[in-house]
Amino acid sequence: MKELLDRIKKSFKIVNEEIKRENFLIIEVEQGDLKQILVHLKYNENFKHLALLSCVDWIEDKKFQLTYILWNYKTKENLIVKTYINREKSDHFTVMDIFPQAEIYEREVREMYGVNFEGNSTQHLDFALEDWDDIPPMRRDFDTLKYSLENYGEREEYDRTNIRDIISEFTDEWRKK
Amino acid sequence: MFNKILFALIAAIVALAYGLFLGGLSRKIMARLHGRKGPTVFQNFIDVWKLFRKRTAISHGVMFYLAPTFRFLGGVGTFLLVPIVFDSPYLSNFSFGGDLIVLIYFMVFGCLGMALGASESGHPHSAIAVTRGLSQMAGYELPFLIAVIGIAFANHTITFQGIIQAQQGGILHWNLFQYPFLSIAALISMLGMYMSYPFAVVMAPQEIAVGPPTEFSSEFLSFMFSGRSIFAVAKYLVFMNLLLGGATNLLEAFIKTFILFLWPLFITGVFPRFRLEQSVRFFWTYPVLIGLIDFIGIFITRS
Amino acid sequence: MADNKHFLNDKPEKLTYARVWEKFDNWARANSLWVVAYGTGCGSIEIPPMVTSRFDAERFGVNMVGTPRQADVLIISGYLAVKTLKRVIRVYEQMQSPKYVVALGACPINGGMYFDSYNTINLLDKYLPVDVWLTGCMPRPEAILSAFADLMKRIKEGRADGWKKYIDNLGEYRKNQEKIIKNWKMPNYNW
Amino acid sequence: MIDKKDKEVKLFIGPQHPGVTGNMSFEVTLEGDTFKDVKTHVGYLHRAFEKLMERRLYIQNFPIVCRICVPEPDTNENLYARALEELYGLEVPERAKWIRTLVLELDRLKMLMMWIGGIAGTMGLGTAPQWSVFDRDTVLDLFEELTGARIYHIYVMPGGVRRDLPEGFEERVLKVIDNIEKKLPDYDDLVFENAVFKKRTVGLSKIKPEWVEEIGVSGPVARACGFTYDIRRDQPYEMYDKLEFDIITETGCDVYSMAKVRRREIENSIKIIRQIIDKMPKGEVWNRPPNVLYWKIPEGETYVKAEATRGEMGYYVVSDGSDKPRRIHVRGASTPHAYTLLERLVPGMNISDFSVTIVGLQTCPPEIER
Repeated sequence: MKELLDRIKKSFKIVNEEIKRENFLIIEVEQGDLKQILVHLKYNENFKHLALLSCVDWIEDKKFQLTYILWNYKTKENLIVKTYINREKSDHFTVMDIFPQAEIYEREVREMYGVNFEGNSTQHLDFALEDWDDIPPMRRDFDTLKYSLENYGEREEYDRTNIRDIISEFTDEWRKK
Repeated sequence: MFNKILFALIAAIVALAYGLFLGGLSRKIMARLHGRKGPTVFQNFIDVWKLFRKRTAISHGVMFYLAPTFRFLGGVGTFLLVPIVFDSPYLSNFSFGGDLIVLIYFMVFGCLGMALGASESGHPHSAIAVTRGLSQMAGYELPFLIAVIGIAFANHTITFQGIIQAQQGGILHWNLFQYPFLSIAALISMLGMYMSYPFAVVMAPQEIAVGPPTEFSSEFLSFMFSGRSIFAVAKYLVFMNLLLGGATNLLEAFIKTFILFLWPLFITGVFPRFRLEQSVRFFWTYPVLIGLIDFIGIFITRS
Repeated sequence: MADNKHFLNDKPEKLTYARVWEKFDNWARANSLWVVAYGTGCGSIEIPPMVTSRFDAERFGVNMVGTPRQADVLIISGYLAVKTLKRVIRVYEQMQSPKYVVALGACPINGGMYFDSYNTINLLDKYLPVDVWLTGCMPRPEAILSAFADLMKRIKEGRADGWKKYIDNLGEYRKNQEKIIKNWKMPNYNW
Repeated sequence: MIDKKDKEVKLFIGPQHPGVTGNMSFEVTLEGDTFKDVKTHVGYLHRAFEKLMERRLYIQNFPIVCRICVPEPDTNENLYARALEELYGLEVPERAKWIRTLVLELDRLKMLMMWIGGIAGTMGLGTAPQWSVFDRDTVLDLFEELTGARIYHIYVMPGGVRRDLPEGFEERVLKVIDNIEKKLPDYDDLVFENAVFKKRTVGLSKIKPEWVEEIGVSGPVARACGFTYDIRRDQPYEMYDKLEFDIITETGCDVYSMAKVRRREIENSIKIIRQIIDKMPKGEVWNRPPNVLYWKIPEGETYVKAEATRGEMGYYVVSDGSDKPRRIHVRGASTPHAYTLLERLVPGMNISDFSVTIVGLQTCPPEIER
């Protein structure tokens, strides 16, 4: 893992890195360098398999974290390449031309977070939702309980206190014992 | 003549009950093959009655209504042409000179009506299933025709009476043993007629929802069921008269039709479904070639 | 008539005739329930064991059919996503009366563990009339069979009339359905 | 609706269709009865799991993760537990690891038994599902005895498993798998060696071997193309590095090879289960975490994966130091199969072969959309 990190460091600027296991490396790069690094990793280091493209919403510091999880069939190594993009005007580029199956993951991220992937022509199609007219649901500032109660309602004569409260008072007497 | 009509109608009603019973019995037998208890043998009666009493709120035009009627009439008409018991005054139905030719036309009557109505319903699955059904019919009609024409030519008659007449006197006079290759061809095409696996390409639930009657509900479906049941019994009778030497009394007719009913069941439980072109190709090769052996033999000997 | 109160709206002279007829029809309906093969949720994982050789549902006349036109029973197996609810309503309206709805699991009753999900409905009976509720996640195949037995009992007693309710309060149901299903594009099935 | 200009029919296969695996739909363009293209539509089972998991405690998510793939829940529980252990640095006792491996293999076994019924049922061979679902039920009975539930057994816990094996459980496991192994020749005769089955599936929906790396195909579908990629060997996760098992590959690249791979996977997992029961040591089964209701997990992120029956199942867990997960993203094993691979396979396919193909690819909607 170490020599792979050194090899990448030779040619690219790594913001910070972390070696989780002996075959699992996490590197963070700038958004600008991401595409070159992915191309380099696929064709030179043959990380051919994009297992997952994920997105994390860091609402406190107004950022989206995009995570590309790669896998190397030959050397059996996992590699996570992550980058941070702006949350307000979340513009990103597609990697469909490098990894064809990224089309679906990008469609999902677009639907769930509203990240715009330049160059992905099919990202506007529905993935899981249909006729969604609210803010993208996976953003942290979308309150799903409120939405559910407004639209789908709940039974009358049925007060649903917060599950956390029920459990906490249950555990209080549990810890008394 | 009045008695004849009366008995024919009674026979048709008995045939309906008998066909429904056989259907339930086949469900039971298949369930036992699956290792289940299975429904009662009278399940089909309950289904037909329930469907008959359901509401109908669908209409796709006139042909849509005609389809179950055609199916039913095709079944009843085919049944009325075939003699049940050989030269009994009542139970030989309306078999007349040249009824064999009429029968060959009548047996496709129901399928064609079904095709018309199913296409009228406008469901894409129905349309695909109709094309499948007609191609499948073209598939199994060829060996069946070879068998029928060969037997008719061999016996120098085109009436059921004559064919049964020629088979009287001992089990070895049956066409099944006289012309075994023709009989094999006929029996293989019978598998296609009864849509037993692997030839069940028309009603393929996993491919095209339930085939032609996708849009047909309540009464339409119950009419189709009963028409199909009568048609099944009629076809058993046809094969009985063609191959098993007819029947001289009612009990014999029941026994022979029951034996013929068991034949597709032996196949249907253990095969997946062919693709359409595979099934048609099968019908146009093996049974046709097998049948032609006897066919040519008959021509050489008899002419 | 002593038991006249059972048949409130029937005239006495038509009583016995209508009663026998109705009873016979209900008996036939109860003994041949055709289920439309539509697994709408998790619960459909227990349908294959139910219809296959261990818990053999066909011995009660319960049978799976591939098209809603010929079906009597619609099994709502678990939660309903909104996208599925639209299809379920279409399937239900294509079924021919009399038709019955069996709801499996706790999710159709009050949302179950998805009470706060933005994509699953909480109360099924706002959108469809339900004849038999069945709790548990998963309901075991025996439980589903018991639900069918309950449904048969109700049908024989003539109490499984959810479809009548749906036809009578169609406007109200429509209102609820259109509230959550945006751009409602559906054919009007003739009743 | 039929377009007069060119005789094409737009047809929705599913969601209500007997031949579709689960609750998904395919928007196909038919010409006659051959496909021109297909668009996959999922979302009928979308329960917003990843959103709900961000609102719940770590321990409250166990009932959720096991519902992500309905036919095969234990892989999800195992992955989630392993992710939490890695982030928190929790040690798992060795016997617990063995028990987890046993549970995973039993899970794979029952899924494969159900798959036999699926592939045979799509071709109308109604007898095989009836038998194989029964055999699957015998495995479910073992699960019921072990965990108390048939389908969703929340048995794997962070730091081990919930409880030890019951008395004499191993013998019953051996009895069940012996019974299944005894019946395998029947399945061979009925399904895998059946002449019509071969005629239908040999050469059907050929996958180009270079697509495997390009698209990210994994699991039996990849191994049916002669591609030796098995996470149990490439990244051994529970006790798989101490077990003897072979990577099953076929070279046909078609549905029949997929069927053969899964057929041999059954023997493989039976072999593995036997070894596990031989080698399993005694000992502690649960290294309990602190009070799970106030259980905070330090900041960090990880990606764990396992070999599910359909391929590579992966969990990407991000923690921000609070007692609720920041983000959990599930990599559905059959996502590339249902979208990219299917769109490449379908053109020119007959409508009869479509359901056979999607069952052969084993698309599982709930894990695609969560």
